[in-house]
Amino acid sequence: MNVASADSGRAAIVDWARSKYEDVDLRGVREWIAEGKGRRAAGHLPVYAPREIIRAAGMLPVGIYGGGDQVEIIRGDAFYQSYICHLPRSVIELAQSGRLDALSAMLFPSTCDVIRNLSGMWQLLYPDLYVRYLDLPQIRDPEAAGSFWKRELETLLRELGEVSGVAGEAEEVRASIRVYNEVRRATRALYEARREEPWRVPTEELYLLIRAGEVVPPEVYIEKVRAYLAAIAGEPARMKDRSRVVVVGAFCEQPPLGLIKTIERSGCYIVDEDFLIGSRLFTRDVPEDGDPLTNLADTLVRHAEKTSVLYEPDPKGKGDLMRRRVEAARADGIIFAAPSFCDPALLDRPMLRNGAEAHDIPCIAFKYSENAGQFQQFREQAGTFADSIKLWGGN
Amino acid sequence: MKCVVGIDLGSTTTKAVILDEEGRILGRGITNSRSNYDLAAKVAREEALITARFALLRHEVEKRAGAEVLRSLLKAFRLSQTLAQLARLEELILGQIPRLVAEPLRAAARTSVGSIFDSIRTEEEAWFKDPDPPARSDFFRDAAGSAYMRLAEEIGDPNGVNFDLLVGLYDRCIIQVENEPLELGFRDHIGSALERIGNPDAVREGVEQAVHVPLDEICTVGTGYGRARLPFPKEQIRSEILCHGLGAHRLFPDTRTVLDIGGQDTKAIQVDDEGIVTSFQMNDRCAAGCGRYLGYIADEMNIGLHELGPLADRSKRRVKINSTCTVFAGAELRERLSLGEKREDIIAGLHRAIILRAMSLLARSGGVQNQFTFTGGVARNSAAVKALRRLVEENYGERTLNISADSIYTGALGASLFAQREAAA
Amino acid sequence: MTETAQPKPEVQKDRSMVLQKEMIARHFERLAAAPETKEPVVYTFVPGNLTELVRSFGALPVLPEINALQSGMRGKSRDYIAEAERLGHSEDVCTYVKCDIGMLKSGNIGPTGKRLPKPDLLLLSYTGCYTFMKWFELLREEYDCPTVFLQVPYQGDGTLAPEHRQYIADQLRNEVVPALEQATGKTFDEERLRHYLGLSAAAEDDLVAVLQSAKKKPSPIDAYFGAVYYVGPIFSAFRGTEEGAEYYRTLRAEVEARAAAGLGPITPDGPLDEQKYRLVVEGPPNWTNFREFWRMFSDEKAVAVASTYSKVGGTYDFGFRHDPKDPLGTLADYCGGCYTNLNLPSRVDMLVNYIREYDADGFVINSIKSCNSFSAWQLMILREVEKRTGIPGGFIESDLVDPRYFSPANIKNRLESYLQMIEARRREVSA
Amino acid sequence: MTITAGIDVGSGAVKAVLMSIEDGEERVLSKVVARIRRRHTPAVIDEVFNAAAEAAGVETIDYIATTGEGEDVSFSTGHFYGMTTHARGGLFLEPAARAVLDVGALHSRAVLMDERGKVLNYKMTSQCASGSGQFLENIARYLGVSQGEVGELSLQGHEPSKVSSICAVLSETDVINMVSRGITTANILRGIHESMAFRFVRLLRAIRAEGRVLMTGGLAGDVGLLKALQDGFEEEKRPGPPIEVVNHEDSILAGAIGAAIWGAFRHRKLGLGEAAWKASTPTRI
Repeated sequence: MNVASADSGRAAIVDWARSKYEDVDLRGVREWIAEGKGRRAAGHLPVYAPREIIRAAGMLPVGIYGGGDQVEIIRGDAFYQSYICHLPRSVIELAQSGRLDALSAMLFPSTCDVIRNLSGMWQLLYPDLYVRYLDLPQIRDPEAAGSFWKRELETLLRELGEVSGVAGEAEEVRASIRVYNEVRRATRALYEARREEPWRVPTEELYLLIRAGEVVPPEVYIEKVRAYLAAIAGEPARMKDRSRVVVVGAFCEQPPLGLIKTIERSGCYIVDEDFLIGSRLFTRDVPEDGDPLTNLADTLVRHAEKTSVLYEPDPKGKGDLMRRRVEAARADGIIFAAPSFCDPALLDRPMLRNGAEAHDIPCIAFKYSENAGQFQQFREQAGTFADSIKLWGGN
Repeated sequence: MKCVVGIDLGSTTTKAVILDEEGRILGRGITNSRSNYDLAAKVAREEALITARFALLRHEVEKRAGAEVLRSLLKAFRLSQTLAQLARLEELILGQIPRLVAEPLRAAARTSVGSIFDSIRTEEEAWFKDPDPPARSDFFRDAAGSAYMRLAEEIGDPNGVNFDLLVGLYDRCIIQVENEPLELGFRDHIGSALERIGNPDAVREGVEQAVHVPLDEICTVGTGYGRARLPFPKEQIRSEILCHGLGAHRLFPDTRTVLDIGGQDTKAIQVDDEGIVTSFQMNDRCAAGCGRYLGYIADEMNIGLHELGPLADRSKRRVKINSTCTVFAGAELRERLSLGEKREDIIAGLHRAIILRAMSLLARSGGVQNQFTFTGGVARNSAAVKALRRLVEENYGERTLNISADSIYTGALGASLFAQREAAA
Repeated sequence: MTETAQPKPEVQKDRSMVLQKEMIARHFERLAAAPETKEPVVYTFVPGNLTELVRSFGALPVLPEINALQSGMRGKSRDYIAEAERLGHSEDVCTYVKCDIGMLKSGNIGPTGKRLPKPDLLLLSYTGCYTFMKWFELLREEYDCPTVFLQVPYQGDGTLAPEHRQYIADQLRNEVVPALEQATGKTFDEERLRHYLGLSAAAEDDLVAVLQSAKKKPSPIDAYFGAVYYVGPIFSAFRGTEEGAEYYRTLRAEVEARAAAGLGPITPDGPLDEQKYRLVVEGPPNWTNFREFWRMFSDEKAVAVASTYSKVGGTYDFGFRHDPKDPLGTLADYCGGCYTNLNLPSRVDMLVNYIREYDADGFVINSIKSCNSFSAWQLMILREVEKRTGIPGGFIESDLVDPRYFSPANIKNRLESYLQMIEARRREVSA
Repeated sequence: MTITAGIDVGSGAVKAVLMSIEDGEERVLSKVVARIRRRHTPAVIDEVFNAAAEAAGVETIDYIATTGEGEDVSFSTGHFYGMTTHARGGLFLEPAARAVLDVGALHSRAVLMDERGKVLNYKMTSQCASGSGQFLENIARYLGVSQGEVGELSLQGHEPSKVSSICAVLSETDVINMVSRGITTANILRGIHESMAFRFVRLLRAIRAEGRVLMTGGLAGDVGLLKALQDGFEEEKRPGPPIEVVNHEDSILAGAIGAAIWGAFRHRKLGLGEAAWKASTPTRI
């Protein structure tokens, strides 16, 4: 089971994170709301939403990533045919079963057509809720894209303010940029720790922490991550003979924990991935002085990680992306793990894979769904991948 | 007397229902359609006519000799049918031995096959004598099949005439038996049935009376998966959706939602107070979670379909089954068995998996209104019903759940009602 | 079918058919010759296509979706898709894309059997379909040519906000026009563009008249299967062209003649004058078995009186016309208003109004397995429209160009059941 | 000399081999195959392994390697994953092969390898049972044809009848209709083999296989499937590089053989002293 079962602060932190992960009823969010007068929370779907703005409007940002394998789908299937990915049907299931009642607003980023369409379904299903579709800037020209996105942010800030009764002024935005810069630093430290010593930071634990970060106030997340890093530093841990892999394609509908564990158990260390990529989309901190909205918009337009959901203006970009990520993570290869029926991940895959193979990077690819319960096929593929490292010493 | 017929050509079973002039159900017939549709329709109709005959002679015989005698007459009749088919099957299998079995095993094979059939016949006789015999499948393939497998495993000898060889012979011949029309009809079997119960005069008279009533079929309507294969004009073909709706309405007039789980499709239907369909959903291009799913499992565990439910009912633990694909479910079953999970828990999990699929179709069709009627072969399965009851309650609240003992005939009943309307028109 | 239905309108119908055939043939010949004639070629998509603008630079448009659906109709798509999947494309994704990639990898032979030229520019008008973005990222890997991206903001709240309209117009001026100038070596000629936009508006008037003729009983057109042909020219390369305008004048005359004579549309099996069911249809059709699919409706005497798919390249029946007075602004309005760019409430309104205005007996949704943009809310559309009209809807499933997902038995069963259901309800009401 | 055992636990059958490896020369000492049918898998594994050990008549075994579903076999020394072992075993059986097509009861895999048996690329069939070995077995049972006869019969089918449906259960209904339409068993089987072959051709093209391909796994012995595959490549619309599919009488053992060979490799690499098994103390579950 998890390496942390040793009695350390670490085990407690992981258990805390797991409890947040398993909290599909958002009890935690309800408690947070109950604790302060007039508190409100706003949900957002993957991949990216400007959490700084939500917070500046006096609301708790809550990332909604579906029901995973914990929620049995009954009403959700009334809304989706068998050939639509699993995430939206579990999100609807959560909503229809009242589990999302704590949210006063829902934001739907332009991740793909399914999530775009979900925004319309929300408009019809919950007419009294604030629902907004976030059309992320896609064009090449930073000026035009930046001013477009800044306008969107202004509208969002104003309208969320009307919901919460808190008119977020520049100061609030700046303050929340400061907090989320802290969040980004904490997350970067966590990722670096795993990249350097993956035997100390099982990806299951890292994942539970960043998932928890999606539903708790940023300050809490920062504290927990720092405590975790402090805890693991002291622990004895020994490196195993495993291959280092980058997992690509799981940025929206999330892989079940079982899949993450299966990959690491069958002889791989995950040293980089794009789980919840939106939470660390910016490659650098947002400048804290100057006009905050301009800074926020500008950072998205100029300094966003490359991801399938944003247009790639550079014709060479797709072909080169995997090499850059593998080198940065000192990985032996790539596991393309995409949700079934996921347009962004699956349409990108041939481009990314060709790029990787052009640089002799070994790749494997498979599809999953958030409620997958059988891992035999994944085990066999990840295992074969690890075998070849075991038998051939890397490449 | 005039009568109308409804035929439901399902993917696994074919059903026929006969109504009399007043629209009363006169007879029902069912057969395995895993062979030939046209034949299946013929057999189901014959079966329905046989039960119709019994319905007619019930009154006569009961009056003269009492209900008990009538029941044993019916059992004797069934026994006579079964023995005829057994004889045919044994004949075919013995015929195959020279082709399929190499010397020196042939003699041994003949003996084994002979003793298997003797045992089956003994069991059948016992069934006849048993005052209240255990439930069993309607179909020769299943009834004879599971007995044959069981006996083959018992007497199969690993380094002689083994299980595989005996099963091979059976597989080779059963399909032919299924594909032959029954050459013996009502009259022949009723004759030998009378013999078997000592041919009491009183009963014979009653039978004579009933046998001579003419039954003329003035209209037949066909429905079900294979309906397109029926040689009927368009107006005598109806969609199984409409037939199930109307049939369920006839069985339970307050029905608003109908769930039908058949061999390879599942239908969720909403009907109005006239039994007219207002909306429906069916499973798309894959038969995951349909009746055949249970069929595979039964085969996999080498037990009769009708034994599954009772087995699952013994479950104490909930096991989550992931495969909805019928074929993979078999593999998952094996995998979990080897992991030491309990048979009954796994089977219960499989039932729940089917019902979960059905729940999503129900949701798509507009939910579960009151009253809720469950039809199709799977409605006879106690474990499936239990799972359904529970999930409906959890998600839609209190609902009256109707299940008719004749639920498998719902489609055919609906078809016969349409036949009645056609005849009237 | 009565003989009287045949002669005159038949002949006239042929006229527009012939015109369309000819103009398409001419277009693909010019495309095939482009490498020699040096006519510049611009690839772009149907929704939000900027044909007048492209033409004003003397460039020839190529529309990948049209090629893909043609491949489907010509029975080529199975192999093309297999080819794309062999190259690592998933079986889950848009079959238009796979069909197009497969065609490209198999020699890029277009619908008329002539080779398609390489693009001088990929004009990615990102209008209401996420896949468009990936599609051109994929094509860009194949062609060494510039790509220009036009972001058309989605009507998330049901309107095209003024700042969004401005955003589009600015991109047209600052990104698209310069890119076209570069690719074609010609400078932007606004007058020419105005002229083309004028031609568009005329054709649009005629098209709307044709589509709205379906309000008549019997309907002189099939507004789904038939309309697919009617919208062909204006959704592809011929909006804003003389031949396009002529085609629609001719078509309108034919349809009005048929309407006057009280005749129905011509289906693959002859005229459908006796119309038992008037249906509104949502979703794209299946192309691999198009005629078989149509026949399933016409056999039951069902005629489509309105469809949303005939609005993917523009929602003209809501009054929008291209306006020569404000060339870039009107193109911005056009892009923003395509059916693919509408949100769910707008689409539901549209269907509800169609059912009422066209006095439909029912509505059928054809759900496309590999098209999330259309499919990923159609069950919601179904229940919402049922709720608001009290009319039950039919739901069938197929695919654009993957023949593996066209199951005739399944579709026929659902459609039959649905129509029999409508019939049964009718009797109930009348009784 | 290194003595190793390879045990391949499949969903339909358990296979075991004992091998001796001495300065690069690999010899199969014994081989045992048993179908699981409805028995308890661990019991079958135990039976098969002991039978193989007995048949080989060895005193000790240095390394017991499992593959397939054999990860949890209590007495094994190490586990290798299916594609690793099929590639190596395939190479042992057919040194010229550069790819194997492993057709199992539920899943099938196409594996591309180099001359050392290193897996370079692979593709597996999806989570759908159509065209699986299990499906073919079900149909064969329905048609009353024993596994052994399927291949030969299929070869006599010259007017194959296409199985249209994507789903195994629906295809089964197709088959039932065919029977009632009087289509011969041979033509039905050939039709199924062709639709399976169609998928496998795509599988092999997807991994960019070239030259000789060895069929391994439970269905490798099916000559009808083999023929359909060969024809499948003949009749490709746009043929890729030439592919020649072959099988081997021991194809079904490829996984077990590969496991045994890799076991020996690891044994030498790790320099394990202690024998994994002694005849004096045979394993029992």
